[in-house]
Amino acid sequence: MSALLQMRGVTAFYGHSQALFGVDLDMAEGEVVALMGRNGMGKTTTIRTLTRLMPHREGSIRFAGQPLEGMAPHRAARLGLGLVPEGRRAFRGLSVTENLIAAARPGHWDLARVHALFPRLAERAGQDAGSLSGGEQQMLVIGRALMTNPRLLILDEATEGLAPLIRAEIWAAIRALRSETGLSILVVDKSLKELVQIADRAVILEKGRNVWTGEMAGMTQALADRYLGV
Amino acid sequence: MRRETVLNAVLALGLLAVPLAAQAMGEPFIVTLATKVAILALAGVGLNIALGLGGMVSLGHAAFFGIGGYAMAVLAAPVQAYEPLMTWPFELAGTKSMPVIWVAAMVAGALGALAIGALSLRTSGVYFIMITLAFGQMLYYFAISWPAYGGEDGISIYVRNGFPGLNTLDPIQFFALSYGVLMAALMVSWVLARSGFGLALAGARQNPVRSAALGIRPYSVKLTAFVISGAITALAGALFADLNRFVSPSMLSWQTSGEIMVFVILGGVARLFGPVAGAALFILLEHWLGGFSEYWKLFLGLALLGIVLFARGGLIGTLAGREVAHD
Amino acid sequence: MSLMLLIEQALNGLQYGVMLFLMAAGLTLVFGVMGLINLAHGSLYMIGAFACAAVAAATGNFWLGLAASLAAAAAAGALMELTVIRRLYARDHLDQVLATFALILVFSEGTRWAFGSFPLYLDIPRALAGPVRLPGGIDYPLYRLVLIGVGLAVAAGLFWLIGRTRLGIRIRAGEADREMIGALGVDISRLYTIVFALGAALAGLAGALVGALQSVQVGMGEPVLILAFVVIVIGGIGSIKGALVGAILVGMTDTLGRFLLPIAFSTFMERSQATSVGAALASMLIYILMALVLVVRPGGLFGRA
Amino acid sequence: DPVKVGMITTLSGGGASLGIDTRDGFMLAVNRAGNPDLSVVIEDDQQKPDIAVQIADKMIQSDKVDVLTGIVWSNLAMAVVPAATAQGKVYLSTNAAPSQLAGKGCHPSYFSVSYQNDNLHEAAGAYAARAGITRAFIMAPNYPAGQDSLAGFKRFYQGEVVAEVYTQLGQTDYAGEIAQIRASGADGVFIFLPGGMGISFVKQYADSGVGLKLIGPAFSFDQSIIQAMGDAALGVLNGANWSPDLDNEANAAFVQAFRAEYGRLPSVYAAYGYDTANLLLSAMDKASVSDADAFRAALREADFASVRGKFSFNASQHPVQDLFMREVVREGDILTNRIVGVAIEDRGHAYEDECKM
Amino acid sequence: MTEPVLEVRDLHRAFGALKATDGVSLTLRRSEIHALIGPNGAGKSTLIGLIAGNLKPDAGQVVLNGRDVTQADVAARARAGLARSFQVSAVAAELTVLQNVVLAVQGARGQSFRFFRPALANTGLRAAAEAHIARAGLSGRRAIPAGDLAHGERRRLELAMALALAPRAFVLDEPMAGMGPDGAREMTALLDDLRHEAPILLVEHDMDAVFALADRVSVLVSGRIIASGTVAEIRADPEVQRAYLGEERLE
Ligand SMILES: Nc1ncnc2c1ncn2[C@@H]1O[C@H](COP(=O)(O)OP(=O)(O)OP(=O)(O)O)[C@@H](O)[C@H]1O
Ligand SMILES: Nc1ncnc2c1ncn2[C@@H]1O[C@H](COP(=O)(O)OP(=O)(O)OP(=O)(O)O)[C@@H](O)[C@H]1O
Ligand SMILES: [Mg+2]
Ligand SMILES: [Mg+2]
Repeated sequence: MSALLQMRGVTAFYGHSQALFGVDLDMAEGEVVALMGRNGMGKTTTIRTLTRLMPHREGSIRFAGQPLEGMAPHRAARLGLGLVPEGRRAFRGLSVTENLIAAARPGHWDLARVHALFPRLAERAGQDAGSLSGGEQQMLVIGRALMTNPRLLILDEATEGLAPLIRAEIWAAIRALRSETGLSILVVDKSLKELVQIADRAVILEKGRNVWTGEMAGMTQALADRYLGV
Repeated sequence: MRRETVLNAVLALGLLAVPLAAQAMGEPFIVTLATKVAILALAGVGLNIALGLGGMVSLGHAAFFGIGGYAMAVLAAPVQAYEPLMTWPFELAGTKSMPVIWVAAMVAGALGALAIGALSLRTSGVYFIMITLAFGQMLYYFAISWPAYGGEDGISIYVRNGFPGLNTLDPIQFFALSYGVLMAALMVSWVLARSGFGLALAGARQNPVRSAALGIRPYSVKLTAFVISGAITALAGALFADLNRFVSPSMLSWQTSGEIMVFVILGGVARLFGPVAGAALFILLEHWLGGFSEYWKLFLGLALLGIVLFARGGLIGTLAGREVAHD
Repeated sequence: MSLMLLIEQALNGLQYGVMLFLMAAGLTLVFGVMGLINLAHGSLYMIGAFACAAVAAATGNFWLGLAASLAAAAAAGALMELTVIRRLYARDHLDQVLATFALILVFSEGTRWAFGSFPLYLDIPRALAGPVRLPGGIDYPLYRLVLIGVGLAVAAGLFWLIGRTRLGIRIRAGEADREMIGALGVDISRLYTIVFALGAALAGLAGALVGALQSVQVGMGEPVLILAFVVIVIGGIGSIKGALVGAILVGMTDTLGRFLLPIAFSTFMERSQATSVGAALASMLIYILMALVLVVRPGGLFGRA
Repeated sequence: DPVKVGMITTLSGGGASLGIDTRDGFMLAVNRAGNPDLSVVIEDDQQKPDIAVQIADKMIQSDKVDVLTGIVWSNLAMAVVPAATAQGKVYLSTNAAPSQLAGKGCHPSYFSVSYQNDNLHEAAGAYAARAGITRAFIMAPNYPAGQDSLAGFKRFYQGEVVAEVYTQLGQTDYAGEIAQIRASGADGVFIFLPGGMGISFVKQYADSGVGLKLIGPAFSFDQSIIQAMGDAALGVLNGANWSPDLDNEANAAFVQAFRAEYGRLPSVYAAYGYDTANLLLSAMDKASVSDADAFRAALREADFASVRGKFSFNASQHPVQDLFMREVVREGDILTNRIVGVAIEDRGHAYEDECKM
Repeated sequence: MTEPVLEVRDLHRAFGALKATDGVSLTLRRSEIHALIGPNGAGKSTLIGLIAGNLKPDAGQVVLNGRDVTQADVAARARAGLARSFQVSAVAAELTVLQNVVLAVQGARGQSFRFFRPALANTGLRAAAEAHIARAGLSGRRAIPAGDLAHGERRRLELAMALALAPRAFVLDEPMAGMGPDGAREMTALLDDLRHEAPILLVEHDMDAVFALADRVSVLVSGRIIASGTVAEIRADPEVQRAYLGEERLE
């Protein structure tokens, strides 16, 4: 397995207040990594620097062999970053189908496969994304990211607000994704129980710093208690 | 002390000191110019309550500015012509007294804002901009073809109206009056912004849905602010008419609305002294560049462009830093 | 008043409406789709007219002038987007208002600098000059009929572009969430430059086509700008169909209002006074129309409220 | 004694061409005279009344001018003139001369060098019948100057007015009005549509093929505008008190000097500006500006060679002059006006009786 | 049995052809937590919108404390004692946490038209607001603009603002969403406490929380309530398992 992503000592600021104090994150091709931590610890910020939605100040970020410093978000995305952002952010005013095809790139995932994964999206194909239920929007943005056929799928709280049944389906889909297509996945989620079942490794952040990195199997109850409050 | 507070003090004192110095040096026109700044800033203070505090981007504030101006003309013109203001249903004389004219202008402005606001606030965003513009244009075209008050030609009030105890024809005394009114309006605006109503207004601007869920009707809050805003801008209109001793439909034109808005944005939206800084800079540029080239508006445009692009948050925002008080 | 005259006036209203649509088309694109308030749209319209007049005068060929108007306006638009507008997407509407207000001054005085203060000569091409006889015996200027055709073609083209193409989808996605469409791999900056240049070219086209009928002079863009805003707001922002319907509604209201109101008033007023009062009311009519539409439908006729 | 003149005129925006011609005509005379006692300050009023008022204040308070001049538009004149004359300044009008200032509002310090606003419309009205217009369709924008113009036309018009139409100020599309003209049964059309409005109308009118005789005041068919109308303007009649081909020595010299200096033909505004400056210079030779009464008396004499030939002031200090009818013609590359006849001789204005001075 | 605090009677609401709410009736009684669960798009948020007044029903009634409020607007219902939270956090982004909550307290007390007294200098308002902030676990973030909060913190602010209304009934749309495990635990404890102040209609997909808290559970599917009962009854209902819970929850 080759290195897909390498983040080293990344720091980042919102105005004058520092949010990241040196985050390290490595991923190999085909790996599933869980990024964990309590609320406000810097998970989303880490993802934003990776996807170039905000600049980092120190440290380095390499993806697929390329340094991402100073790269525009769309160029980084075309290297194979597929983002499912926190807070959904479906394109309001566009229909469900338009949302899906807006940024689609050719590859394994197409409209038919996404519809097979989330039949509800086929039923709502013509509806304005802004009027979908919360969960429907969540499915839509996952589908939207898949339609770009990324090498690394980034899921920031992707199952937030989904019904247990759907959540189970999504986890199943993710498991299938990794076994069938070898897609790499970086996942942020609050449900440790489900993460344990699919992630290879975990990275835990606290106050913008790495506090624990290791195999998922090595995640003890004590660790979870201490850093995640489980 | 916060930097913005210092800056505000500098602006307030500067606007006072410059005309005083000019008066001492025998440059009465500078006094007139400063009076114009004070009055246009006052119009901006009015707009800033709607636009800065309430997020209501009105491109129709010339309507209130003009209503104030015409209120002055309607009251003062009959005196000039030795005629009563009206004879039916009862006889009423006009007046040349500024305080009376001011009250009339503010009441008229408030009523106008109530009517226009009540209808316009059904819309939001760009639609709001355009519907306020529409009402402004209606008044503009009405004034153009209103023969009783000169139509497009407007109407001259040859002698400035009076204020008890002052000689308003003296530029420096009229300046003092305008300055005093401006300071009073700034005070009102400051108290308003910090009050419970100001907080409700901020809530209604930033998240009307949430405000409603907290039991605060965004519509009523915004309409109230719009009426206050209209009244202050109308007062400025009355003063402006007195400054020029002349009223015409151009006070009601959309360009006037645009200029008042430019003062506010230039100075810094929602900043207490934003309109003062904006009006001062704009008038200064206009005056200075005007003597510089026939194509001075080109340079005015470039200067404004530079300010928007590189001085974010307007003059005050740039000079005083971005952070707004969170005390 | 004869029925024929009424029909002709209705046709005039339609024609005026389509002309307004031509002016508004570029604005809808930029304003409705990119969410940018561009007060300088009228300046691009002016640039188109001036380019056409200058080139037509130099070459004696209107069609070369027309091509020049498209090119000049598109170039001005692209330049404007690259240097100024792209810094404004993330800002609120107010900064856009101020910056594009400043651009009006720059463009107007710059044009005056380059072309002088006197109106330029631009006439309709010889091939399209003069009236043709319509069924029913109405003599109607051919050029105006052609304008109707061009306006409808532009409407259809835009409708297709925005509603049916992936380019259109992406533009609209960019309006909904610019950051997100970028994060999904779309070069939204370049896309916006293209769209802005396209909108500018449409403004330039309108300037040249309409300039042949009207006066080509500095400041010609501002009244048009206000009308174009009125049109797209009545129709509902972001809707090409709305802009077309709004334009025709405004054209009809204005033309028929100007025609019929004085007649109506003269039934109970002295003639001179009736024409004056009727004309006064007619000049307010489209604003009254806009206010009515917005009070009843706060999001315009075809807009999302 | 030195005289300082403040010129307030429109130098930017859509109406700039009129102000620029006014300024250029005025300065041509000033420069030709080379009188070191005469100095001029010029400012742009942006065609806004409030700006004009402020410039007037500035010129009076800071520049300490003795004479004001240059305003193009009536509404700006109404804003500036009464206050200026009340402060004892002389105002010489190079163009705008509204009826209020000619009648009730006349003032010893106010002189109109150009005309009274109604004059050119009166010329058109007086001549229309001779041009074969017996059933006239008359049209103007709906604002005071427009209303005055229709009244002025009707004052001397002998025929029948079949329709009277007010358009919107700033209107650019006239298809509706043209359709009304076609249906009206008129045999001629009088229009007063200044600036861009006139250009739009004339082009659209020519294209409509209606083809009835068109008549109007000179401002709508003046040198600065007809080039933009092109051949559509050919043959249009317009009432005037000046024309580049007016046959007198002063005018020939003026036209030639103006062309040499600025490379274009002068307009009526340039002619009025030129006359105004010469009037002022003539008064300076006779009296000191510090003696207001003597200076005004010197102005009243109008002892200068007007490009209009005959020129004198009446009691209200407005010109008494011949009004002509001009026709737009093509001379080589350019369009210009040529006189076709006299409309009214020695015309003063209609408000003289109201002026108590 | 006491009269219900909140009662919904046969509500209907359609969006075009879609019947988002199709004859829903339910009650909320004193001191109870009534959980409303159901698949995504079942119509839960729509129902909350109808209860809070953001949406107008096609038919049916909403009764609060025995008063029919169907015709009242959102603000009137809030004043009458209805506090709602939003599924997607809705806060005034430029105001600080404290200002947001003061705004809420002031709204609840009907003091929004005071033009002179500075809002934050009003110790009564401020003390009340601080107490609610502390309860929602945001004390340390009091002076931060709401827009700068991390996602989870914003959810807490949502709750603090609902608390500040001192309502007669809470209607909460997914308060746990986006909260970490510890946050969810704290929230569970807080809601457990809260029910004694005012009953809660709770929409939530976090089944741990629902099963721990709810006195009663109603299951909404396609705009209709298909089952209603205690936690045990609902967990055992095969229909509910099929439509919503999935096999995982069979344990
Ligand atoms: N737009 C912003 N401006 C200022 N500070 C911010 C902004 N967004 C986040 N922060 C701060 O940065 C820190 C890290 O936030 P981040 O969103 O990365 O946390 P997170 O781990 O994703 O939390 P959560 O689980 O709540 O989503 C927090 O302290 C937060 O307050
Ligand atoms: N304004 C609207 N126009 C059209 N359809 C709508 C509108 N609002 C909601 N819907 C549809 O109504 C249905 C119910 O939506 P609602 O938001 O109430 O679901 P929900 O139960 O809250 O789902 P979730 O658990 O995912 O939040 C959905 O299918 C949604 O697409
Ligand atoms: Mg996060
Ligand atoms: Mg929901």
